[in-house]
Amino acid sequence: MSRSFRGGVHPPHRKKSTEGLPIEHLAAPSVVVIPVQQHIGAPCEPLVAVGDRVLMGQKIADCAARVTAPVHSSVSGKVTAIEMRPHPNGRDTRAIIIENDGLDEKVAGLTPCPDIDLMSREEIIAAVREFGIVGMGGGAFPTHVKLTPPEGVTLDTVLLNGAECEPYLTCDHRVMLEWADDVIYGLRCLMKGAGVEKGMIGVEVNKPDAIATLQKAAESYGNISVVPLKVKYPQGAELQLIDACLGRKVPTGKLPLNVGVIVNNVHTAQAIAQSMKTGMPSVDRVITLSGACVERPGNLLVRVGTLFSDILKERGQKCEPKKLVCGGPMMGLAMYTPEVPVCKCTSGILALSAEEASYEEAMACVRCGKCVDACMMLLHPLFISQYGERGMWERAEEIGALDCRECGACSFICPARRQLTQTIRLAKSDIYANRSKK
Amino acid sequence: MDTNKLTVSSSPHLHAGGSVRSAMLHVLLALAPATVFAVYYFGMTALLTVITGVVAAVAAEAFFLWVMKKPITPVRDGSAAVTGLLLALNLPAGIALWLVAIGAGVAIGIGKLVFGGIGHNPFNPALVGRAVLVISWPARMTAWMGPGLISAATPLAIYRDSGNAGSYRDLFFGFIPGSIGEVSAFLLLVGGLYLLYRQIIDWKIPVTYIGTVAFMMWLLGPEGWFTGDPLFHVLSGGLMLGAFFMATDWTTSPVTKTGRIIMGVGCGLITAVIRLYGGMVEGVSFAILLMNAFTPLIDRYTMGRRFGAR
Amino acid sequence: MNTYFVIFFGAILINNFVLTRFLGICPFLGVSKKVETAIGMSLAVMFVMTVASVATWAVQEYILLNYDLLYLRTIAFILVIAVLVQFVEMVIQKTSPTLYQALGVYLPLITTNCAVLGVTIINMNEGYTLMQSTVHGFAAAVGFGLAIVVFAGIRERLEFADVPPALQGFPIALIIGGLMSISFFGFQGLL
Amino acid sequence: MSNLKVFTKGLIDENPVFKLLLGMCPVLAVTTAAKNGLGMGLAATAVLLASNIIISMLRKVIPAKIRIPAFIVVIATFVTMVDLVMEAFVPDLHSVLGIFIPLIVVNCIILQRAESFASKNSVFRSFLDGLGMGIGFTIALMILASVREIIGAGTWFGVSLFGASYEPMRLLTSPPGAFITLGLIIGLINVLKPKKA
Repeated sequence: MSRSFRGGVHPPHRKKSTEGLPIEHLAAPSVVVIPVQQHIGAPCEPLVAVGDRVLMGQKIADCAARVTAPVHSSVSGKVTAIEMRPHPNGRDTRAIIIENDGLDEKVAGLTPCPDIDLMSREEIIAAVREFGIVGMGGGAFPTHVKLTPPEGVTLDTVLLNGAECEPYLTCDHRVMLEWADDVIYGLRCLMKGAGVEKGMIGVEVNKPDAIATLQKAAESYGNISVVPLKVKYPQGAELQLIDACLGRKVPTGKLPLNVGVIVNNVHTAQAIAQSMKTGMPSVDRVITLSGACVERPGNLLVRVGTLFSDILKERGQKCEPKKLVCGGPMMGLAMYTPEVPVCKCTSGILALSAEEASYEEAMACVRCGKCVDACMMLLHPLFISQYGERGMWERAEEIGALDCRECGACSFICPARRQLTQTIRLAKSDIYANRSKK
Repeated sequence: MDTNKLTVSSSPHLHAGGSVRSAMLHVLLALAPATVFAVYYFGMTALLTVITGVVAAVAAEAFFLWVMKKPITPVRDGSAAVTGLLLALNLPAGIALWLVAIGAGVAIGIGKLVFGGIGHNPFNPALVGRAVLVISWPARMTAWMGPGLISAATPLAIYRDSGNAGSYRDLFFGFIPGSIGEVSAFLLLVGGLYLLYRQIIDWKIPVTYIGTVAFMMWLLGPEGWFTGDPLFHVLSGGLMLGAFFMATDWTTSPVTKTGRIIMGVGCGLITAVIRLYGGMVEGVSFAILLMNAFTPLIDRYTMGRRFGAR
Repeated sequence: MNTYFVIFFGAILINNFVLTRFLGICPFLGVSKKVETAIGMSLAVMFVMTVASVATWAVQEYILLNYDLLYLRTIAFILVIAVLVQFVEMVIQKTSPTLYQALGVYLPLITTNCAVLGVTIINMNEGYTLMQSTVHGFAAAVGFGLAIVVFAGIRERLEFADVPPALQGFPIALIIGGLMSISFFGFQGLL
Repeated sequence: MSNLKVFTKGLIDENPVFKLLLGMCPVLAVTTAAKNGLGMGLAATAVLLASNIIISMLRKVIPAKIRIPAFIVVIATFVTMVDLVMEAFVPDLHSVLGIFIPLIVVNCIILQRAESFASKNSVFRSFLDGLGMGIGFTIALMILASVREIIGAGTWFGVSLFGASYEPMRLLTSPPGAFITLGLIIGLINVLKPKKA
């Protein structure tokens, strides 16, 4: 019996072209562009200067703020510039540009951590911070901050998100399949770090091999269970995942930790395990390269800071992409340039053909109600969007505009092709802007 | 890669592929069996009525858009054709064609375009057209014909006068006098199921509508409580046509789940009251129109709890 | 009992004050831009119309008929209503500030609401008893309220509609009123 | 404002029905036939004229605080007179117009003219204003009533126009037709005479 949530849509999977392909190592490029901010929170300050030689795994930027994560060099080489560069989030961001010397010389003092049974909770949290671990599912929230909840909050479960409900993306699938032991080990680190006894991994049932492998890997740990989930978008949305796996509904305006849960991506868990075992911080990740315009799609282990253009050049293009998307097609951002680097939270690069990224002129809302049926937050996107368009933010807020998680299901399903997600997003930012004015 | 050719747009970057136009074509397709049967049963007059209805509705939309100096491209969405067809199917066979054309013009003009066109009309345009015809020319609109254009009373009228329900088989398959498109409950059911399968309509409105009518008719039978004939009332009149094809109209029915149930039950109650106590033997069109009026309020008060609401 | 039933549903569904009798059109068009205000208005009207039906019945029965002053009916009734509205306003203001806040703004408008004067005159023309007048007054106001609230719901939705400029405002409101009137037509012949 | 302007503004620019949208109840209710529209228009004009003159004469006597009740009493008096006169001389019309004769009391136009014009202007100007508004009201009623009668009954002032074969569109003489016809006429006027910027 697979579990699920109310609402949701069924986009085409389009995972066939990559889900069977094992993870390949992509050679490090000659130049990496490492943004000093790859996480939610305060941007880091560079710790190196132009002209410095840096080594692989060396911490090159950090910050004293609570919500932040240090940044490490993914290659060894010379810092040639520290300047503003395009960032996958759409805004130009300060980045450290390093010319790769190809030696991959590791920085001194990278030692594996002891077995987690020998580490204290504080030691684990400190290690997770020092390794620069952030949410790799796309959220990019610094993981060590999740592990240190505010006073008065009691956690009881760490939930790993292996739903991978976005079409095209298969990187989490491959990580779970190929590195299941690491995923379980990372989960155990997170459980100990959060001080909880219960671990769960939610996986959509369209990845039966991953479910079986994880179940096998988790066999010896009675407190870890793998939960098969119905194939439906957005099954991997945090709140819906918690609802499906644990039957708990996070109250409006609250966080998962308010119901005793922290949620992490499976790849994040794997990265923690990897760093713990080798001492090497988070400097690479698996991305899915896909889309009709890619000649050799695949699941690639790439260094953080590799430019999209380098990856596309390496793997070849069949046609001129109409759209270049960072992340999945439902929530990912369309890039205006391929000269953006892979960050810790970049889960996929999609070079979509005109046909895939079909676009039609929007018409008037015909009130079919499909968006209402699709909304996982049980909102009424058609009304929020109409209020938003007319600048009636108070009404939009009253009917729950701020609850929208921008999953895109409403725009996806709308037969009138209305850009509901976009207008709701605008309404939200207007509501926030209005609030800060007061 | 030529950067200038990259499209930058807001997520999501995929679309389910459905469109209003394709939905309208599916509705036309779903109505096709009942329409074909009507032509077979009533003869060429039914075909002429249907053609007049569709052509007049589409032409009226194009004309009014032209008068308002708007692009006439919206005509292509097929909604005017659906309106015209539904109107024609709601008229008695053998009706004067000028009446059909006026009805279609009113449906599109007063029913739809004065509000700004598709998606904005509060009332079902086809039913507005029909209601205007009923109010204006009541005698012509109740001159029912059987096959061969021989005047005949509809089963509902016969039942009201004599309590005689006739053959269920004829009712089910449509060998009865009545409006062009309402006679064959079976073929309308087939079309309705097709729309359900295509996920163009929601089961809640037709099921609760038909269920409510059946229950009320059974409950308030001629010989006391629970002596009515629910099957007869479900199969006769425009109930099937109304419940599957008109009460479910996207624009004029509620969008919330609870709202749709209220819509169906409300239509059912009003239809039953009109059939049992009203001046007309049929009540489907006015019941739906009245519930259309309530739709904005229903939506407003049935939004329900949001995810995580306390 | 049956008479009351007929009076009640007749006044709401068949001879709806707004949609069939054309009484209270000004507030129907004027106070119907938002559902909340429409509800406030209809509650105030319900109260005033019910009380006015009772009061005018008493005035007719005990003053006008007794002293043979029937020709002063219009003047007498409008004064009764004006005084009544003032009185109601004062009472509500004193006793329930919350209710006053909700209904207060509508009360002065009601004096010139022809539905109020209309219902009292109809009561007399129909020769209703005190009880029948009361039921009719209340039902007429319910009918008015039903029409104006439903109407406000549609008008709120129409804010998003692309109504042709020439028809914006009152013309489209009148057309909606017409279509609502059509949708109530199904009840003709009922009762 | 010139005296001429005071008179003519009520005809078109500030037509009480088409522009100010006042006094809608009788407009919609009695316009089923041209004759009724004319009768109602003249009755309202009579009341409007008389009340405008009297209120203008008394404008310096009536204390501001009780002016509205005072206006209503004045108006109600004239309404009663018109009511009784009509009952005596045109009983048929009187019964058709029914309660809308007494309801002239609460007709917004009359109170509005009393409040916004007659209470501030000379007797002569108030007379012109009342006459202009009254004629404007009557014209509006006539237009609406004519359209409704011609299309909805095939007659004008009771005279058959199209012969027996014409099947009138009875919608127009029914209550819904009143709303829709007036809405469309106002829309048409908006199209023909666009608002000055």
